[in-house]
Amino acid sequence: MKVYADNAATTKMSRTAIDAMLPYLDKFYGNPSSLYSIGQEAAEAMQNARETMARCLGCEAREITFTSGGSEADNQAIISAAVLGEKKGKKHIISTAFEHHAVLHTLNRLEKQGFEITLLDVHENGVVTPEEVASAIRDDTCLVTIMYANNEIGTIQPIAGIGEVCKKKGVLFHTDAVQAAGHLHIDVKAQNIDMLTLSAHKFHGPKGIGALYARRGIPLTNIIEGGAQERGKRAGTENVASIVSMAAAFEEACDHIDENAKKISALRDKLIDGLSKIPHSVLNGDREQRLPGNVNFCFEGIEGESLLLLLDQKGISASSGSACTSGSLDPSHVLLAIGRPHEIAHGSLRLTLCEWNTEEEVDYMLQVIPEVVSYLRSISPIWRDLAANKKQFIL
Amino acid sequence: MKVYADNAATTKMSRTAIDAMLPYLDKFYGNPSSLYSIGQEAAEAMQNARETMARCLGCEAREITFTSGGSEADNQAIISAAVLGEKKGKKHIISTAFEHHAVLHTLNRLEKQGFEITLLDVHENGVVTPEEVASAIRDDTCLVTIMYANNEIGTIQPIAGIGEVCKKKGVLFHTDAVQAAGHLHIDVKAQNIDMLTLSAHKFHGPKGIGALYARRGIPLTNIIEGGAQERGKRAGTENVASIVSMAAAFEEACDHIDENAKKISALRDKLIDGLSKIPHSVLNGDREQRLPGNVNFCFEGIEGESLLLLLDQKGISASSGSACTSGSLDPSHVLLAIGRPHEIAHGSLRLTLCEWNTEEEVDYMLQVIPEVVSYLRSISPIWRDLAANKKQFIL
Amino acid sequence: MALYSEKVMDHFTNPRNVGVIEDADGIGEVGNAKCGDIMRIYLKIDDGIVKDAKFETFGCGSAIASSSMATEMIKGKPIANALALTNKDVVDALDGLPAHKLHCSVLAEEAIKLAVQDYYEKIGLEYDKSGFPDCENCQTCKECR
Amino acid sequence: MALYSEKVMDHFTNPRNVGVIEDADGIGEVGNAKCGDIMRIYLKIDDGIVKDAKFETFGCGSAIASSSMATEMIKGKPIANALALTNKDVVDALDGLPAHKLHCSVLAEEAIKLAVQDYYEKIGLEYDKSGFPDCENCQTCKECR
Ligand SMILES: Cc1ncc(COP(=O)(O)O)c(C=O)c1O
Ligand SMILES: Cc1ncc(COP(=O)(O)O)c(C=O)c1O
Repeated sequence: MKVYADNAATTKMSRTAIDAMLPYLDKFYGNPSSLYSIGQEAAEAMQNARETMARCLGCEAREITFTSGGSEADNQAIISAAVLGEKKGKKHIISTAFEHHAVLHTLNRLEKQGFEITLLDVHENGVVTPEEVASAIRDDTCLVTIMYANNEIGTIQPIAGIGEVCKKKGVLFHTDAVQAAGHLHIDVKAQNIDMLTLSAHKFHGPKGIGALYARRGIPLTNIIEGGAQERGKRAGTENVASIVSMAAAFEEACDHIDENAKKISALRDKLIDGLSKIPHSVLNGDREQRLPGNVNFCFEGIEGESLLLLLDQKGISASSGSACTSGSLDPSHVLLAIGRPHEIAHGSLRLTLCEWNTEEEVDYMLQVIPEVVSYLRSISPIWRDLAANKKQFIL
Repeated sequence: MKVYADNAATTKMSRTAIDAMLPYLDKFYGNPSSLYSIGQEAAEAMQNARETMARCLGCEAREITFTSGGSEADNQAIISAAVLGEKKGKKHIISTAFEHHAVLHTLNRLEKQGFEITLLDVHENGVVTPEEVASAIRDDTCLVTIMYANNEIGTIQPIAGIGEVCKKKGVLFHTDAVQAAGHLHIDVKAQNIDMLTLSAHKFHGPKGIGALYARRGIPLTNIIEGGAQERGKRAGTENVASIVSMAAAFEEACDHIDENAKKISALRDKLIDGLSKIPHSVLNGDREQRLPGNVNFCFEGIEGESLLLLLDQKGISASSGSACTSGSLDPSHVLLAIGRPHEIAHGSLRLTLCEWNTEEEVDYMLQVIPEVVSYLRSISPIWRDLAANKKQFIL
Repeated sequence: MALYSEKVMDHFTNPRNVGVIEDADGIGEVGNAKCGDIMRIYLKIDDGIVKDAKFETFGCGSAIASSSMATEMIKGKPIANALALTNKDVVDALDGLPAHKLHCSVLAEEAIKLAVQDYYEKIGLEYDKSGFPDCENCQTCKECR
Repeated sequence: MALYSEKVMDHFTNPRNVGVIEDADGIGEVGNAKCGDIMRIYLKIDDGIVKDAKFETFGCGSAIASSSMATEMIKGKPIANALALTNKDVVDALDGLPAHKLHCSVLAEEAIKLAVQDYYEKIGLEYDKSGFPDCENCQTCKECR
């Protein structure tokens, strides 16, 4: 059996998204900045896509800027807020310790340029509170950037509460909603979100395309200079096919959000219940405030990569830590942030489901994973010492 | 008859490029940073694409960084050179007055940060000489950035000569080869090019994907911070489908470069000869040192937009100035750079051909364009004054 | 075509009143070649009525359409109506213009006013100059440079 | 799978010599759980010959494969050969490892050396310590933190 259980890393494109894309490859291939009909057709399609995105987010079309993905949008949002802050002498930014690297590395860069960064504790459950945000805000705070839902452990932040706090205190609020968009309800106005990042390939759209919502009146700073595309805020011939496809995928996801969440979270809960039976294991992240599709466990005494490789041999695609840090020897910064010790953090497994996963797949995973965990423990010197009482179990 | 004659703005994707893309949308959709098979399949496809690109450019695979297009690559090349220059106290950059805005606007930004920019004159023929570059180089010059071929008037620069001068003087040389790649032979080692920009949608590949070649040993500065993709130099989940498609398109273009050039330049020459018969008109840019597909004329007494709209009504897609500045009231900075007065620059027409254009299409354009020019002149107050000898003809 | 309304395209493609009035009573010209727009309007005036109006335009699609529409709107009307024509009236009649093309409608309004002014000057009429465009200090043309 | 060679995958999937030697003559352990790799090697030595070698590994695919390959390479060989085994030998025998996984082969080399050292200590042999890993000042493990 083949089971793709890494939908937080990327998703398979839906038929809807592919069908939306194809005509723009070789039929309506004009440059949307061109005057003639096939250029204007492309421009019109892009405008429709912008309106669709806006409708699903609860904002206006002109508040949407298309980017090459979530990372670019995160960079642009934060840089833009920093430029505004600097003008007003406000050089303090609040974020959390378990943001995506697109956020954390941008903040690192700003830190080198004299900004002060406060990373809020996310506690063992992986959730910050609006009160904590409120008490971290200072007179010189120019930005709060806190992710909507975490990509590794799936915990959902109290975004509306944080938005309200930021609004009251007059501080810009950006949220990286890459994992939330298409999966959780978003209404940027009701939630007082000033800027929001999303990426199409996390909701069955294409890779290499994303969007930045920025409330009207917030001037964006270019990451990419050049032509006058995207109201001069993002240069480069527009990726029309992917933009149209993203909008189609987003609309489809938003239209089925409740139905999908119900289905996926039932599978998730079965998976969590089953894996919880493995001794000396722990679910990472709050059980309730959690993305419908996210399952993340640590198993004591084993290491994640060998687990993934063995699961792959059984047809299961899963991850440990986040995809983009593979190749690194460091354990997940997210698991460290929720207080897992290094040796435990190394033994993590993330399974992320979508609406196309089935109960049979879950049953299969519940059969295979305990076997593989047992096998790896049987060859692990750590496990031998734990079992022989030479070392104390942590979990 | 429908004639698409704006291939410098963007091209229709080839069957080869589309066929290369499709499997990566819903079959090999894995995240290339993932360990499991479908992730590694994507990683392998990306590596093959990188090797293909490298082979066609005469460099090594690891010297290729994939970007979201030509604009991003231009920005990253220039910023990277500036960061290096600044470290050595070298803050002078040489370029030309008719570069693409992705280059010029990035240079503007650097100018605000204290860099000094020398823009070389491109003369009436639109060509700079290596000698002019040599004499502009100073001790504090950190970068020469000169486009391989101009996007509006199609003139080709003596890149190998400039590369040699830069190498001798120990100055980095970047070339924006967006219009050249796939159309002219490139060999970055033989031509002493340190950095080179290309964009897939100019050679029948997809929009929203490009590449930056940077010679081994030149450290790039991130434009987009985040994950460890592209050796840490360009964050964001890779656009695998577009990368694979770009490589297929580039290989196809490079394999047929001579054959295509021969065919296209014959059509171009016929078009130039025919349009030259329109009185009070002029070909912009050197007739010989010219992209195979580029035709660019100014017609005195008329304005470009109305010309384009009327041609569009006759089924001809063409441009005036460059696509990305439409919506602006300013005439083309390129035409001003080659010395055309404003009133003449406004009356420009760019026709850019590809290997799919036909002789019938050229004949059709040679029938329609003179008619439309005559009509617009007949309703033009400027033309009336010129014809009545109340004003002097410039052309 | 999202760029222009159907009305604009109609007036651009089939412009009304193109041409010259050889014995015009008033001629108004605005814009300059540097900006890429010149509009010249010819009026035939009789008994306080605009009997005929024609135009010549060097410019973009919306400049041609604005000239066409504006001349249509004043033909057969009293001079007062011609003077009262605003660029907004022209834009509305064209079902809108893109934001960066609004200046074309301003040119049409001003060319008409200048043509009337030229008529007043020719017949030696006393009139209040304040109601007419001050081309020396024209913002529209200055912005272009 | 581009990540690992077929050899690596073979030794990872079907590791040779997994397990414990209850009455081992020498045991060597390197790495630490913080780094995500612990390798423990058990040797049975008789008459200067490595009669048997077994391992337990907590670690990634290449750590397991390196342990498997390294134990295969020293089994039945004189101690001198076991001591002469370099991480490069292991990498070559595995048809290569990704650059960021080379440290796994170093762990294998060092675990074997430590197991031999343990044997020397147990039998009270005088030996030159310079040929053995200095775990106190080990770079590999320091880099990890
Ligand atoms: C010479 C030149 N440089 C850069 C670009 C920008 O490339 P892209 O649109 O892929 O960002 C273009 C075309 O748009 C171009 O013609
Ligand atoms: C939370 C989060 N933010 C940002 C990103 C970056 O998005 P992209 O890969 O589209 O650049 C990702 C995923 O890769 C993510 O999960």
